[in-house]
Amino acid sequence: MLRLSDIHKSYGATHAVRSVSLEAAPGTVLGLVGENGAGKSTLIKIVSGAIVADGGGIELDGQAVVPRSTRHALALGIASVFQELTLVRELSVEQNLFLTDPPVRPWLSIDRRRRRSVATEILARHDLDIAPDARVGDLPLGRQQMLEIIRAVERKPRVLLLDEASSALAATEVDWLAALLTKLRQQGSIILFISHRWDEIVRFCNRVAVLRNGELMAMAETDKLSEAEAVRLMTGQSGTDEAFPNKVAVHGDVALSARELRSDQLAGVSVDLRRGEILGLGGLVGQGQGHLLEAFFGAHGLSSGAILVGELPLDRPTPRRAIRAGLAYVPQERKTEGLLLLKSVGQNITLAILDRLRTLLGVIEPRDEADLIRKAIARAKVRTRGGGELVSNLSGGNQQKVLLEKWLLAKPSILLLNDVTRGVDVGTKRQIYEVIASIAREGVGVIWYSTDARELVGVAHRVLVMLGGRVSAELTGAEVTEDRIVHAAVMGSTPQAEVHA
Amino acid sequence: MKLKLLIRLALGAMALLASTAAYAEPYKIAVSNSYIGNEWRVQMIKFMEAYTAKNLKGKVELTVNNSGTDAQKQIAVLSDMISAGVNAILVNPASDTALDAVIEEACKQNILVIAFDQPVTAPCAYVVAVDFTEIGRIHAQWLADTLGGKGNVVINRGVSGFPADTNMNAGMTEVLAKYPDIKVVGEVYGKWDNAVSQQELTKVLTANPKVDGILNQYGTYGALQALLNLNRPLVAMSGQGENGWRIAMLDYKDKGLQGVSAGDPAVIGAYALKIAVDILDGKAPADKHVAVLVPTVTTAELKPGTNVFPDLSPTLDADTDIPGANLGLTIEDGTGK
Amino acid sequence: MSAIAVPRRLIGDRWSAIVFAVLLTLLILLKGRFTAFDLRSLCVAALQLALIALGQYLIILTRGIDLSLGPIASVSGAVMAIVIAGNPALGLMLPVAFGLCAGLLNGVLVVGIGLPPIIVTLATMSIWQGAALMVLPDPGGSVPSFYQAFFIGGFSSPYIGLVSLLAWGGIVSWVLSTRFGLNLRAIGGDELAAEMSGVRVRGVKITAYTLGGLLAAIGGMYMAISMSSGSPTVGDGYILTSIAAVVVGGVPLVGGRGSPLAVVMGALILTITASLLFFAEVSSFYQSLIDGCILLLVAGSAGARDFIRGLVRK
Amino acid sequence: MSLVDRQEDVKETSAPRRTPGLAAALPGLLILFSIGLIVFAERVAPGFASASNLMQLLKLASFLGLVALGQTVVMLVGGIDLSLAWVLTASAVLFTSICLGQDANLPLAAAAAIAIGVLSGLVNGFGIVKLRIAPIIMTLAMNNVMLGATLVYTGGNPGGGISPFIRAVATGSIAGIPWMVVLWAVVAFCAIVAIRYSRWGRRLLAVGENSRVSFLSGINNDAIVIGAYVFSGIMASVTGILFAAFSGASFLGMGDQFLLPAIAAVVLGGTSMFGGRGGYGGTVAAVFFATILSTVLVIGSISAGMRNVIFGVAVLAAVIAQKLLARGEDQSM
Repeated sequence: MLRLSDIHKSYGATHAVRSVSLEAAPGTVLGLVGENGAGKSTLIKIVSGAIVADGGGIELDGQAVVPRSTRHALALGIASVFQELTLVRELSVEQNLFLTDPPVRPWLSIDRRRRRSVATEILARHDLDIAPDARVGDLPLGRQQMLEIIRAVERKPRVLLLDEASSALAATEVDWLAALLTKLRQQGSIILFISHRWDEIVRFCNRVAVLRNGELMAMAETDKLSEAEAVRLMTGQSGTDEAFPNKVAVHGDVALSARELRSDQLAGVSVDLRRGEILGLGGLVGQGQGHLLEAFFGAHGLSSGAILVGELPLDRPTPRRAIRAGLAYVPQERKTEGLLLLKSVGQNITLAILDRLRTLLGVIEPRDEADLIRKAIARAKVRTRGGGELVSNLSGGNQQKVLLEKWLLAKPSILLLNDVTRGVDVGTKRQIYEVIASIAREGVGVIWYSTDARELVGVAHRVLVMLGGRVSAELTGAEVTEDRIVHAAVMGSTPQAEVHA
Repeated sequence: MKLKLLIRLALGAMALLASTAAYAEPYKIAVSNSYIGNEWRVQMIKFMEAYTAKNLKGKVELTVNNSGTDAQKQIAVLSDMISAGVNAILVNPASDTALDAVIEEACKQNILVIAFDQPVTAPCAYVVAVDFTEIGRIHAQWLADTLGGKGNVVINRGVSGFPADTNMNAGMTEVLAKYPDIKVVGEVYGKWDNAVSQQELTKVLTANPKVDGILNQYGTYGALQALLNLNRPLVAMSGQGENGWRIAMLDYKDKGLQGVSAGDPAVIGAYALKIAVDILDGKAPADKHVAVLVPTVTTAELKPGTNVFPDLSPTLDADTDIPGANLGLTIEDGTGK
Repeated sequence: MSAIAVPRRLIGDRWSAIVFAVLLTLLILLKGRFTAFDLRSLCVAALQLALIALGQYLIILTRGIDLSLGPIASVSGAVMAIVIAGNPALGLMLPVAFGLCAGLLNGVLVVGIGLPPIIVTLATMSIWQGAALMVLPDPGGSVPSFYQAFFIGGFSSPYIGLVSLLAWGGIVSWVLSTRFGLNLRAIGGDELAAEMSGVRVRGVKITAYTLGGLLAAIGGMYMAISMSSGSPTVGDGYILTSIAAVVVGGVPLVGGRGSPLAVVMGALILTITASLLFFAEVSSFYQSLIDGCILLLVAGSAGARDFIRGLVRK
Repeated sequence: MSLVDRQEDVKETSAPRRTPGLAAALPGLLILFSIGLIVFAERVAPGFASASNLMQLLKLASFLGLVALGQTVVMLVGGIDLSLAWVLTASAVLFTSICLGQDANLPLAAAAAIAIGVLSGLVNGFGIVKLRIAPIIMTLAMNNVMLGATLVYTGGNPGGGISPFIRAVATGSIAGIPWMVVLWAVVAFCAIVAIRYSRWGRRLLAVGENSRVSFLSGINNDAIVIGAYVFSGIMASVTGILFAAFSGASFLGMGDQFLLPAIAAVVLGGTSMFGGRGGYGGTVAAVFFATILSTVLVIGSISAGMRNVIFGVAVLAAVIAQKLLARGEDQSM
């Protein structure tokens, strides 16, 4: 039995968690839901030892425990998996699996042969098809996350914490996780699970706790809580699902076209994008979708192929040239590709448009810039103390808004989105859907890669499904359904009869 | 693979031929210098090359290597020289004791080793060097006499941790100890560099309004610049044989500058070379420590064109000979022009 | 679905070995032969640099840097030269203890207080430079020649030098093959991830600095042995060279990668260039020019290959 | 184009407030330390703290300050420049050899000297950016190349002379303030403003912090990094010219004394060696602090070894104090 009582944590004047009490019996998968900033992650981090609570107590099997660090928590039988992976990318799979307790020989050297055999056994037991000597950084994100999960499971914890641990998993990989959790539940583990995907909560959890503004709003059996009710509890407003905006039909000219793009990751991709169109990219994780977007933006080297922006060819593209041609690219990795974490919100927002700021002898006019930043923050409803605040102080969702606003300020005619709603709460997602829909209505062409098929169905006019570096299916109009996307992603094409129906 | 073997064989045969001829003339003499990044060392090497070209043509094959301030590297280079089978090694050592083992090894292989400029402690090596303590004594004695035995003095030392610095300083303090009215008000480390001397002396001068004399191991030109920049009176100074210092002694004579120039001459390398050839010819000097007299010049003794060169660079060492050595070199031999 | 990633071998250590082999071949071609005597002088000259560079390598693995290793070597050599003639046991133990303490001090300042390594070690560099001058104002002291014969071998016995060099490379390789070594790489790869995975980051990092100090001190002892005396400034030349040897060995300064043997190769490469310059009979004024060019060639060779490939592809 | 269409419910956000980072806290602290040292020195050597004396010290500091500006910029992009020692020397030597003591030759001589800095910076930048050579190796090698080139060019014997005009700039003063101090103040002001508030400064800091982010934001990383090394080369050349003028001649090795102090000043000034954080204000304060400290050590008649020890301890004390001051901030996030 895991029992949290009256947990408090505040940062300055902000109460991240206030007076939360909850308990979970062995064999429970407890889902924690709530918007970003609702306190889920803070709560999980307190249990995992990453941060220490200001007040309140944790009890595990009747014993009061105070995890002081992740390592201490592990010793107490609490293992955790976070959205930010804690694998060392430079090291191999087996090295990561046995980072702290490798098998050693009498003279203290690591016994590589035994490590290999045990690692192979573990990977096989968990049905994970990766080589034990593969470098973790070379694995697709989904595989890395699976590895992270089994590493935590292999520590045989009493309590397993999964914080957005499924965010990078593709559909088949989610099935894998479901099977794993079921097994753990049967073994009597206690699992705390955070996800933004309601369908996963329903599927994995037998109980669910709803948090809002750091407070526990409700605690219920999952099957007794409807989605609409959960959303109402999370947001404090009524409303269902992500409430996708209306799609408006498009008749624009071709804004962007690509012919036979080839590289080490792309096997001949041709795409046409019209003005005002939202073109979805789908498929399993790591089938070249991200590389395609990066290729348009000049961030992924092509061996052959041609790109036209409107009528003009984009030769030897670099991000600089691409931006001049009217493209904008919002990368997937917010913290390593999108934002400068040591810089302020304002400096991040204007980074891509430095050329267009009013300057005097190269020195940026401070008032002009501050005005621009203030407006952008207001428009995007970024929760911040101001443009001077460090962007790393913001919550994930607010960072995402800053990142999006940075590119919207560039007033692009073509917007490339790389899974921008990953790990983002429902409220922010809804805002993102609306703003993208509205700029598309203004004539901007959007290519939107998402790992969430339902999201593609909700936002895209047309969907290209990719497999193995090429487009395996194109779905338009009424064909855009979750089933078909998933089918094409796995099978490589849609059922013939239906395509021509 | 066969080609490589052939090349190797050919090169080996050449080396063998070369080594059979090793004991006859021309003598193969290798010079191992340590640091090369200052004017004095460069001039030293130029003098050696010029002396070879002028007086030892066809008699000596000279190779020069600069290994830097690192004694370890110099040990490696000396090993290479032994391995190359030279007849004599002239070494300006980076350390007086560090090279002993490799020098002993060279002696064992019948190679003549002469340490010049700085001494080494290996007993089998010849040493051709000035006595740095004596330079310090000459400077300090001159200053004490000039100041009439009383006044405030600043000492501009070299690089700490090097014997030349310790020895020159020992000579200076030994003499100054005899004059209780001379007070050392400051001690700086000019690192034997004009630019550093100027900076460090500027610091000590700003803190001491009354300074009557400056003893410089080196960097006297920089010391003078420090006084000029601060608009301070030109006090009595000592310095080495730098041309710039001697020019200044002439130029500022009327403004009351008094000075003495006495130091380690850059021709010392050429002198060591001369002695090396003498030994290889079978005319070894009686003592393994060849004393080198310190060329000393006061303002009255300056003669433009002989021991001071107003048209040439201030950084040159202005001594072209060592008392009693008769090397027959001119200042142009040291500039290489 | 097939197995996804291919094992990627690091070319770093192989590349530096190839470069060294090329330079060695060049030297042998220039010189016509390579005797036991040459082998001994190369190994002994590279030994001190290799030791300090190995210490530097452990620290660079954690994404740190240590500018104080050279001066630590100076102090330990000076202490050894002063003490060992009178008291052999103390003469061997005192420098070792000093190295451990000096390294620990760096570690505590960097990890315990959380100061940037470059500033901390810049400060301790100055402190140990000063301390060396206070212990031994001039080169001096003496190390009996027995130690030279025993630890690095005489001029006719090349193998002790070679064995010492390989042995220290081997010892550090062993250190890296332990759990400590794995954790060190993990920290260099991603400190936060390592911490969250349960690695004792602070302990491991402090240990790395301590071992770095120890290796530097042993390097200083070898210097004193090979010079039969101590010198207060002898380590200064290794402040930057030890970093250069690590980098030439193919280890990136951002941590996590490389192998100890590659570092030994780096030390050998930097040492052999002096011999190359001598045997190529390069005029003395051109020596530093060419020395710089060789360094560039060595360091740039891997990059140049990629760059030219890139040009050709375009 | 906005995330939300309705604007009325948006609360006005507070005015931008810069979080004072370490870089902001440190300069003040170093200046405070320096003032303490001056007060101490005045007690030991009365008259030390006079305006004219302090101006002389500032003049000395200005040369280090100028070189350290180049090093600051390079370290902001995550690099290091070890070649500045001999780039400085080579420039000084070339300058005097062309100038020959004539004002008429000044433009040509200055242009040639600065060309050295530009050229070496370009080569450094090219090697680092295109050939991916580690900066520490690239610039170390460049230092050797410059040393060799200077020796070959001069035959080890730098000659020529300083023209009266540039000599007046380096040694003269106006209204009791040395021209060098005026020059340094102007350069420092421009540099601080440029690094903090200009496009170039923003790009510099962006590349230094995360080159992937800056690349994806359309910044030409290669140009910025190469530019930083060129800038550092130019600063070394300019300092070489001025320092030769100050010394009245050029000497071999005159740049060596600046190398480690310049790096020390930059890191002590709070610029991260991994790039992306810091600025020139901290460097200026650190240069000032280091100059005062070394002067106090000189006038204190302390042995060479002890001077090194005290210098090291003082640097440690300064960074530890900075850390303690900054601790309060870290918790407020």
